[in-house]
Amino acid sequence: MTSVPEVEGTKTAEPTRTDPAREVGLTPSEAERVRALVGREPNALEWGMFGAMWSEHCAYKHSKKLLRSLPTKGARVALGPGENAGAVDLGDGLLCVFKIESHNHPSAVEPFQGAATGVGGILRDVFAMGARPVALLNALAFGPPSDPRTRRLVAGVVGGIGSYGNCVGIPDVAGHVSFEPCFADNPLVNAMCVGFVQAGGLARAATARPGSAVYLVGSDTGRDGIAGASLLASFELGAEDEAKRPSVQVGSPFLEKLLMEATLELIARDAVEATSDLGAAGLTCATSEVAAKSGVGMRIDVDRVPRRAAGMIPYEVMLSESQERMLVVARPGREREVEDVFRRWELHGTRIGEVTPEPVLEVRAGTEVVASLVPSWLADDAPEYDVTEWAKEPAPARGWKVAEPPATNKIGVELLELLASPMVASRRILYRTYDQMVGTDTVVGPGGDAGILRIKGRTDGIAVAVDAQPRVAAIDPFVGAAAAVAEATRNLVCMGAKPLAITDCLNLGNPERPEGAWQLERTIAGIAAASEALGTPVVSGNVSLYNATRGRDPLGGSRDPLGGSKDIWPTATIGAVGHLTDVSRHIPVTSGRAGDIVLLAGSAHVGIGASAYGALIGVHEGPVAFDLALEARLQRFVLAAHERGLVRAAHDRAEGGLGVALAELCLREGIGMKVTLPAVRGIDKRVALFGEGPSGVVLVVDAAHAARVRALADEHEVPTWTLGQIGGDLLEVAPVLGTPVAALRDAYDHGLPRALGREG
Amino acid sequence: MRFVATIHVRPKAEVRDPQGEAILGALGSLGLGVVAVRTGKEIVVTFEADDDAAARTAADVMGRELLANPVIEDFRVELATA
Amino acid sequence: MRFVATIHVRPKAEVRDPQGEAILGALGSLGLGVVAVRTGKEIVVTFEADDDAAARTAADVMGRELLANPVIEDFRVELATA
Amino acid sequence: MVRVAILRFPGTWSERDFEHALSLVGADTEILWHTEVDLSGFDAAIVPGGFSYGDHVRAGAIARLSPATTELKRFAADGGPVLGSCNGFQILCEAGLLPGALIRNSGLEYISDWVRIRCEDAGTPFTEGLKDAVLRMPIGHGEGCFVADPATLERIEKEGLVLFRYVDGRGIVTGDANPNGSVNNIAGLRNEAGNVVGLMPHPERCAEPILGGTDGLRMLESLVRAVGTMPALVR
Ligand SMILES: Nc1ncnc2c1ncn2[C@@H]1O[C@H](COP(=O)(O)OP(=O)(O)O)[C@@H](O)[C@H]1O
Ligand SMILES: [Mg+2]
Repeated sequence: MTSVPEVEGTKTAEPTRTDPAREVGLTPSEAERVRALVGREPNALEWGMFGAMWSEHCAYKHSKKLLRSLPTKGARVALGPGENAGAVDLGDGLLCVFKIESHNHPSAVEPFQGAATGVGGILRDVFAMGARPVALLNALAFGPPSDPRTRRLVAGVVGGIGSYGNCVGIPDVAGHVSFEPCFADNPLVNAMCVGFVQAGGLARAATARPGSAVYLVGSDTGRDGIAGASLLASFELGAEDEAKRPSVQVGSPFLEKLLMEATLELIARDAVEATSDLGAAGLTCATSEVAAKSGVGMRIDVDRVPRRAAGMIPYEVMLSESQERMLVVARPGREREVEDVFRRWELHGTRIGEVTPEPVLEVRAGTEVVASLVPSWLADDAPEYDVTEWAKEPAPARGWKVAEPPATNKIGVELLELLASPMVASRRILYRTYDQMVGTDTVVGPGGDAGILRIKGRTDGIAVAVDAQPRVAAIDPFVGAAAAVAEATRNLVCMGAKPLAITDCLNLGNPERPEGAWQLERTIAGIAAASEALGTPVVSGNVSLYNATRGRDPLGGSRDPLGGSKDIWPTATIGAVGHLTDVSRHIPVTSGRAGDIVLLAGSAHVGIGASAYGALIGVHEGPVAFDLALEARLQRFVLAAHERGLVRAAHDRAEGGLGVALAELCLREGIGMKVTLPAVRGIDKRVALFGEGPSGVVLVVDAAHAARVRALADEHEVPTWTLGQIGGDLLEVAPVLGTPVAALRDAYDHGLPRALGREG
Repeated sequence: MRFVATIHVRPKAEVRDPQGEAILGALGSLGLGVVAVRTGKEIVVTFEADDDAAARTAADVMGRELLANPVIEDFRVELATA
Repeated sequence: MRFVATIHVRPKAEVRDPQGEAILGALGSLGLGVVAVRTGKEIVVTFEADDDAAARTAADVMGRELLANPVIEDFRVELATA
Repeated sequence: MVRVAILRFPGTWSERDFEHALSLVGADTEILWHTEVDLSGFDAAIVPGGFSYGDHVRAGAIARLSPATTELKRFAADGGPVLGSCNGFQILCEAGLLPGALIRNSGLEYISDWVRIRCEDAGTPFTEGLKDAVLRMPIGHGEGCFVADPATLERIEKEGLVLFRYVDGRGIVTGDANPNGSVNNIAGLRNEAGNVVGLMPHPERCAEPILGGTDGLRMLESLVRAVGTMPALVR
């Protein structure tokens, strides 16, 4: 599928002689560090390679130090952070490989392609390890849905995700969407991929040996995205967006599918000794990382790289971020076989060089050496900044309140408003455009608390979920991040799955500012605390910094000092993977049966300060708090109850509080219930109904089991409240409301299409 | 007056065109000596405008605001009276 | 000789054009007096042929065999030397 | 044992799903790469779903030019049972094995959902005993809107080539039951001889209770039964 280069395209200028280091994005002290390592003045290409590899996106300069504090070990962890993706052991030799990745800035510039190529990138991370992708998830955040820009972004991002995943044929099984003013200019697009591989078939980047042939396979290399992701994701979006626009990359999911099949076949045949995808910083990153991790060198000839444009210089070839490419190191003597597999899958694979014993990455253009650097300088020696040195908690006046709750509204009307609000309403119009069933492993798709996948030929299965809590994190990044970990894992528990491990995507503002540094530190601390408490180590992740609006209030007013601030709310997106020993025995997505008992387990201490209801009535304030020990006991209790077959249905209390959780239970099968609110001293009935707080699970149990369930909760030191009974066609919360399930349905189903202006 | 604008939308020269790549491969199998393929869209819009100048302005607005994605595409307008 | 054929593919008049309908709706909201929209594709093929006649035949084959589906589409070839 | 060939074009993605589903009815399957398709010795051929050649040009258009399609036409002309689902249906239409064409969904979006279809004819190897049955099946497509020129449509209807129509829960053809704007709610067709069948829904995605339904299994069971009783000449 190669073409004679037809276009010239826009030439990307190499850095000039005046100040090459600055032009590639390095600070003066970083430039000094480069010169000290290299021991001479690097040439323009070498500066470019350092600029890309030492960018925030590739080098994690501001986060690496803190990330070391995350718990990454556990009995079930097969592979922690450091490779393309992490893995947990499901037993009997099967590993589950997963990772999350952000594509925020590319999606802000070009929503469809930005989101599509984000999916492409995370798929490659998983299949580069030899794992066959079985599921995709995504977490998105946008501005207010009434804003025409948001509508364009939603259409583009969702369209791009769907077009890519559908074409490659990987089902989307779960996700998360936030709508908050702070994301209006800077949407979040986080994509997660989950795959399976037999333990013996795991491929690594760290296993290249001297003498082996190095192949580049997949798309031809073009001028698209020269140092695009590496630089674009490493600074704030600003006036220079326009200038950066030529760097938009267009994905080809069709080519990705062929590349995936070919890569998996090569790894299954054991014909390759190392693989890596080409993502940010393209060939520079793939060659230097494989060489550095393997402790070897590499000699490559850029003249052998198939091009899509005429007249490309080595700088462009080494830094192009053209999509759908992989670096493959063949086992000695297997080169013919590797080439045959490429050919059979109708792919263009070219031998571009070989692995060398001395640790030098030598880039040639024909016979001329155009760059010669030690791989670890590029891959490992970027500076690490300790953001805690300048981190500063902002002044505490971060809450705001516009009005007291308007007491005139009927609570029933408020419940419908909340159900129809973009924060709560059904996301079906979005996920309906993603294939959910291809692969025939989807037992529960989007719409449940978590997605569930069976594993053909085995009785066990996995549950997957992805969550974020930006509104809580805006008040307290530690609690927000911990709450996201808790929510993602609690969602697994609500399907009867035992949480095994998590992957995290940190979406934050500028770490060079004191508040941004503080948010980064607190966010990572929150993830660390929660993953420790809940026994779910971090096996992979991604950091996206410099997410900020252009410094104006997206709503045009000054009412909301948080939404109007420059940085986005600090948002940790957490992807969680759990295990079901018998996938057919998951907790089903059902309303329960007439006569079943409805219980609340965990905590009834809720507030509206950081809730969806609060957002509706103009309140956003602290304090927020979290009892992680209670959360851990709650999760263990629900799993214990399920193990004993005592749980008919379960649903976690999330956005919209208990009222929405109960309504959503009714909506599953269109059955009503009659309940009362838990009596907690000092909590008003509106707060009890709509307030939010961690550690709440609504359980539906057979009346005959209710006493045993409560006893089991007592054993686990988990408080429970008996709320009432399933039955009828009203959601009756005595004495405050009685709403027909049909009315709940209308609000919940049509809320989002109406908010996005797609329905009248 | 009634006008017909044909608005031709093409990916910018430096932007990759996966559809063109796929067609190139397919036409290759027909053995027709094909060396390069680029694909585009054309949108034929029939509309009312006061005069030629107004029609051209309107067609440009359509291209810019809706039909072409300025980040990755260029467009060109062909205008005729209906 | 090297030729460039632009092959224009349009849905037949009696076939629905959902994309055109959607654009009509969207352009309506721009208030530009739009009354009808049809969408088509254009494929620009660079290829080698011995002479003009051979080039025209080749371009017709491309249109007929791949680029247009005669059940729902018509096509038209514009030919030029490169 | 019934031997079923499953064709794989570049970009096909339901081939392994069909392989698994057919194993549940005891069929022996082989996945064949499109340049290496020889259907002699097979009892039936499946053209699965996916995005062959990325759906570029039109869904199924480039696959039509593959050697596999030539062999498929030969097999079909000899009376061999052929089932095309989703992209497979699109390929069969592009190849002229079934009439009409499939264009972009009227809502322009890809749709992944469950639909109901009513079977109108039991005279194909894939629908024995299913006449008037209402089947619940998943769909997953962006270009499933069936169209045909008026003369062709009239012929399709008159000759009873409509095999499946989108219907509501009561088995009635309604606008709301039609997910993609297909003319006359057409979800699937057969050819005149009845051995070639195409449909947009995915029978292989509903062949086990754990996936939410088993109506697809009924079509695959029909195939196994039908092949067992087919004249030896065809087999
Ligand atoms: N927030 C995080 N938590 C844990 N691990 C992380 C985090 N961010 C990145 N990592 C790990 O660091 C490594 C490099 O990440 P990244 O550069 O995003 O991978 P890639 O180059 O494959 O895109 C990966 O192993 C990733 O899992
Ligand atoms: Mg990677």
